[in-house]
Amino acid sequence: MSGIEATATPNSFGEVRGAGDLEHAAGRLMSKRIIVGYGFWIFLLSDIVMFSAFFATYAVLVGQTAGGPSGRELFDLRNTAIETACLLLSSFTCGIANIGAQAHRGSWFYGAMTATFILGAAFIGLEVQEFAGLVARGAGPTRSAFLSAFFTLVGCHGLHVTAGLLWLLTMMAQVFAKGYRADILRRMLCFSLFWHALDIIWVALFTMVYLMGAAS
Amino acid sequence: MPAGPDGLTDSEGPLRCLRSTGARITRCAVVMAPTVLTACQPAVLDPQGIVGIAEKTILIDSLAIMLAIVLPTIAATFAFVWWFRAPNTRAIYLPDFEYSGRIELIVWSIPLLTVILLGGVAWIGSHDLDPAKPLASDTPPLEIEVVSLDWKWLFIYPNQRVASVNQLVVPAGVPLHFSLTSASVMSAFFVPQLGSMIYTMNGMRTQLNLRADAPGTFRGLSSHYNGDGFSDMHFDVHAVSPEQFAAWIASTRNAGPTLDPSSYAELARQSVNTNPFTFRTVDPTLFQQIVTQRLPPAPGPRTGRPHLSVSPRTED
Amino acid sequence: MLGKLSWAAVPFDQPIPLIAAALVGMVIIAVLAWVALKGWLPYLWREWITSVDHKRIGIMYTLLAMVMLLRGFSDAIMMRSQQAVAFQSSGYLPPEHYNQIFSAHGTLMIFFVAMPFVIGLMNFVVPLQLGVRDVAFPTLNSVGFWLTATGALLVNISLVVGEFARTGWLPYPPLSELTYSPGVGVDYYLWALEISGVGTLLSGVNLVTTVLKLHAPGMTYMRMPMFCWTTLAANLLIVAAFPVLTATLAMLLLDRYLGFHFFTNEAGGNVMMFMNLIWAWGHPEVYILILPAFGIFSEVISTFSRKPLFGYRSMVAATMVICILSFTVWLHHFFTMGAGADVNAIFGIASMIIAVPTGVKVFNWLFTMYGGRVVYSTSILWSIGFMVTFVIGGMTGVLLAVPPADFVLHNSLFLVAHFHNVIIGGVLFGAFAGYNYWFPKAFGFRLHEGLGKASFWCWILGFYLAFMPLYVLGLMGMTRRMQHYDVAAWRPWLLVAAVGAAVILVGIILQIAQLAVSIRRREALRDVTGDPWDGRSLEWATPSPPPAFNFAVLPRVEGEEAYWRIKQRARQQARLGEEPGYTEIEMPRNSPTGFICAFFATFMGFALIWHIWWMVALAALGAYATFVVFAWRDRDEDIIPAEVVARIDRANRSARSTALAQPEAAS
Amino acid sequence: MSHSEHERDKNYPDIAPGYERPEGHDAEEGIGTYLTGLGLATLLTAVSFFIARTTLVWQPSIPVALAVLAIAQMGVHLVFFLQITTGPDNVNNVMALFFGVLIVLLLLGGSLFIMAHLNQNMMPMDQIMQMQR
Ligand code: HEA
Ligand code: HEA
Ligand code: CUA
Ligand SMILES: [Cu+2]
Repeated sequence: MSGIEATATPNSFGEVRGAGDLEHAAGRLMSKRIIVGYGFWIFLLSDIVMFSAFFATYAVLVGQTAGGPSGRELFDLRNTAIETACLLLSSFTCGIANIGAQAHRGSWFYGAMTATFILGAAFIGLEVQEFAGLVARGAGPTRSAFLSAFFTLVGCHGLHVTAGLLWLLTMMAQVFAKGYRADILRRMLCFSLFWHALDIIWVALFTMVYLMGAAS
Repeated sequence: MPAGPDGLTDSEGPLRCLRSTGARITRCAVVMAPTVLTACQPAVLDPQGIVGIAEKTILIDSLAIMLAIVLPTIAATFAFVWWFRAPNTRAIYLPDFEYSGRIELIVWSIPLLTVILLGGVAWIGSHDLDPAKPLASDTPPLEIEVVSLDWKWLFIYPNQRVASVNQLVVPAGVPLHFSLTSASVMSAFFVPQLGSMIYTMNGMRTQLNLRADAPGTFRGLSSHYNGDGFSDMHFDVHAVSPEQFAAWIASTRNAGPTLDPSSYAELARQSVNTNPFTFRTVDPTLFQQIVTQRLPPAPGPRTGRPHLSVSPRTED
Repeated sequence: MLGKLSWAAVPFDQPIPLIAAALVGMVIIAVLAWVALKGWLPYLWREWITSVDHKRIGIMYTLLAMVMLLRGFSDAIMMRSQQAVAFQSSGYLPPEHYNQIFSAHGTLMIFFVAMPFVIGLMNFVVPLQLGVRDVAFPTLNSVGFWLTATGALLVNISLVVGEFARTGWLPYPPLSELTYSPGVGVDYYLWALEISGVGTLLSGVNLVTTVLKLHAPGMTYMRMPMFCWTTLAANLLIVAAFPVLTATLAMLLLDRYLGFHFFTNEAGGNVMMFMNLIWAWGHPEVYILILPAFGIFSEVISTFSRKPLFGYRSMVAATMVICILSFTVWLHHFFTMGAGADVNAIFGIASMIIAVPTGVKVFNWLFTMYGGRVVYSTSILWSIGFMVTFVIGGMTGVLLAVPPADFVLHNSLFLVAHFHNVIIGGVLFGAFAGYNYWFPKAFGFRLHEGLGKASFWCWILGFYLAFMPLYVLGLMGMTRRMQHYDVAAWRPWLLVAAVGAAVILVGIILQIAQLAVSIRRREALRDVTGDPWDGRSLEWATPSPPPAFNFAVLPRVEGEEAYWRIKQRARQQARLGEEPGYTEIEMPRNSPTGFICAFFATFMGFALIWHIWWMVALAALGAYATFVVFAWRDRDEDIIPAEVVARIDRANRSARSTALAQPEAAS
Repeated sequence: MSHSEHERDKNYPDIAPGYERPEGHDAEEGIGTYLTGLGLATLLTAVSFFIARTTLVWQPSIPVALAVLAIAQMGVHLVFFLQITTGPDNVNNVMALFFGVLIVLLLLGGSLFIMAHLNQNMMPMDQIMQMQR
């Protein structure tokens, strides 16, 4: 019955909208970076909610050792400290890599990414070693509810880090093959968000699992 | 009381289903013929104990409170829809009526006030009728330990040292204190006419306080789905006079098998449609052993575990 | 080589499911063959399977939901007929079969009917209402859809290969643990939901981002149509709740596959933690379903009352309050576990508080009709049916939220009646209202009104017949999930309920007839202007069906009810606005990523269920490779030339000006 | 390419999380923020590990102290690594974060509250005695 009286004037958000938008992302009033970054941010929040379910379970089951060893007997804080150092440093280098990428600086990007990979891999190595040691001592995840919860919580974080490493390599290969294309830089932004989030989760983890476990 | 634990053995073959049905019908008819009306019409709205009565009152009151606002809402819906139908030109037309502060306020406060009232009821009710709260009474409560098994109920009278399966005999007018646990999966103990249900879980002990006000037979059941034998996991509660209860205890002590860890292990195996029977004596620590899992949880289905592609049928 | 899989897994001894499955399989093969013979496969592949267009994906979601509805309904019919005959007899379905049926019914209905239906509608409508060209992440959207389809497929495979869970729609341990459920049924359930859960999460992320970040110029938050708000709330809930489900089911999986002890009876496992976590997801889940339905009713009631929505701000506030509160009430599903009076009372009262914002919504719909001109279309019949029915279901919900009342009603048929009352009377009626309302937008012709109304009346009658008896039965102490019973007093009510289900079946048949007749008479029912209902929000500013790019030029929004304003101005000036200057438009390219991912996911799920480890590894590798290939592509947009845009838009403009010239004809 | 995106981003009311507006500073300056963050995080971590093992502080307060330190450290990460600020361009990011934190708190708090009560109500007698030992 009537028409789209939809605007002959170009779409404008306030007065400032570059003409470039019309060609590139017609219909998007935010830049793609903001949209992608925000979407990934929401995904991260959901991931953190998932971790909180594992944390809650751990907190509930921490006393259920079923006659097996408790955290106090099992945890080696030196190992945890080294792991923490690795992850914290890698978070830093990941930030550098992101800056390097956004500024198109190859040396920074590749250097920092490599450092991040090494630190991340070291973290995983230490964790695997710790797990193997526990299993060898008969304190594997099937020993008690407490150990099930422990292995799952820590292992889930470890799986995330592993996935992150895989992503990291893919990222480097992409930059290498395709250069600093806008969509690749957006992915890089997401990757760094992911990596930082893993570090934040680790903070909760080493505090609640290891430090409180060893202190109590 | 007929069959002992050995009577539980599963029969094989496709006929079994038929046979058990037939047996059940016969049993029903025999046991319940005199009390068909009370026993076979379990009803939350026909409570026979103080807990159930209080709960029914709360239920009805809450419903009344809500109906007071829900019924007018429904009526208004019909009225508005009818009066403001498009062809009705006598109705006012307010094409821009989209806000009214006054109406907004009313709209938020009516349900709010209702909920405050109802919330009060809920708060007081939850505390008064907490299943774990002992009933006020001069008579000391009768202790009963309840174990849900696959798929039958075991009732232990720890102070009387007897036990019964799929049949609960209690003195009327005496508070009953139940301690409940499960030998295997989760179930729920529920006698609709007496009130509150409560879950039973392995390794845990829940508590329930009930009272049958007058003699009668009430139907009890598992109100939480617990596997293939679920539908048959019901029992009768016989509330009798204290004298009759004493007599029942005495007669029970004279007959039937004994309940100890080995006969318990037999009992813990899966079976459906177990006829009610009693145990002459009971290991007094049995319940405690089950709760603390010193007696291992029931084994579940037996054939070829655990690498089956299809869970075995109950009959197997 | 094939893990646990062998011929023994196929239930040759159970003819009913096998014949049913064989029939379904034959139909599928026949359809496929027909499609192939007609040479439509390339079209299907190009235009649908690889499509990343939110409208196409929305339609596919809805289609999936409707197909699964039929499956869920056949389960429902079996349950109703079983209970009708199983008085003092074991009926025609043995327990191990009956138990699978109600588990499958609940699972399918919630996860593969209600969820895809509302997600499909949100996907289809929200970008149109926001005045934009697509969702935030079109390819992800397609991945999400196809993973959901994978889940549905796995559940249906379980019919023929192996078994489905016999543990209820939420597999409470320890019954669902390996000891008590050694078969693959629970594994089917778990993997189907893990996989489709990822899909749901993706679409949640997508829609949240879309609503918060993508708008036509001037479409501020407080100008968004109500449906966008409820979409936002529902998807925030998805994002916040589904990870909990994923984690909980993962723990059960670890217990079953690797011998962990989260919820076992042994080694300190705690079954109560499962109940706690699953309901921490489960309660928000029911609001994920109902909130979009609320949004649909807001749109429908306002459109057909010829009035703006009453109390828009209150409605927004109520929506967001429900969104937050839904995370504070989950314990009301296990009042009878014995947490103690304080805990029960706190969560009971929190549950009741949700009645306040919900009540506000009901009253605001009432006042939307007040002073309106209510047109009795099929959609508004569903809405009115909803208002009356849902209020009853909500009331019984609040009754269950009173702990002492729940102590005698929990797990009874009263509860079953409650949730069918809110789900059918709320979610399903909402989905049907939305289906009738937006169908012309999606396909370019309206649905037949007469058959639609007939179907509505059967449904509402059938619903009351089928479920009001369950309230009575609940009060008579009948619990849910009974395969047989021997209480004579229950029987008459169960017979009435069975009749009710049959009446619903008539409603369903009429609904299918409605669709068939409408397709046959599509020319008579054609919607030429794109605005068949005299709508108020921007989706009605597009042609029906909308072109791939939705809007030739993004509309400029100057207030609430964006399209209504534009239309009013056109009516006053008796002409459309100036023709805009058309430019070329870039649209995201189609991509098979979603389909291929789902392909691998299906194999992975199946292999995991049957412990075929090499296939798991292969499928995982395949999925990863798919992602890398996707990430590697260089062109992700197609260009639609300005002339095409102009042609499409001019056609629609001319239809609209004709309609404008003869004002009465259109509606 | 990305520079033009930088330029354009200035004009939007929002900003991507984890992204710093390039205004004025070049890459080297961006590192400053990260360095500060690294320093603070290292400090907080060190204190956490120290407190966990020391006998200098009142023992029962240790978990509380650890929790506070962890929260502080998460804040540091959010501000210096993830570039979350209270600026108007961050409103959407912060709102989403708040929503997430709220849910996490409800879930954790609710679960612990519920489970504590359940466990306490259902403990078999001898475990209660075990606890008291
Ligand atoms: C979305 C959720 C949903 C829906 C819609 C339904 C719909 C129905 N349900 Fe369902 N039900 C559940 C969710 C749902 N149910 C859940 C979660 C359980 C618990 C399971 C458990 O115990 O674990 C349950 C359990 C349950 C029971 C078990 C009760 C018991 O425990 O003893 C019964 C018994 O009869 C039942 C009956 C029905 C009936 C008759 C319908 C009917 O209303 C069916 C209606 C038919 C349809 C919805 C399909 C029709 C529509 C179409 C086919 C579309 C037509 C096509 C076009 C429009 C083109 N349900
Ligand atoms: C779409 C789905 C949906 C919706 C919207 C609701 C809405 C509500 N539900 Fe329901 N519920 C389910 C789906 C749903 N539920 C399912 C599937 C189950 C069972 C799962 C299972 O066990 O398998 C369940 C179970 C369930 C239980 C558990 C019972 C038990 O297991 O023993 C409880 C208890 O509190 C409950 C309460 C409520 C409440 C208070 C609301 C409220 O949101 C209702 C609010 C609405 C109104 C009140 C009506 C309108 C308001 C007014 C007109 C204002 C005035 C009214 C008053 C002030 C009272 N629900
Ligand atoms: Cu009545 Cu058995
Ligand atoms: Cu709920």
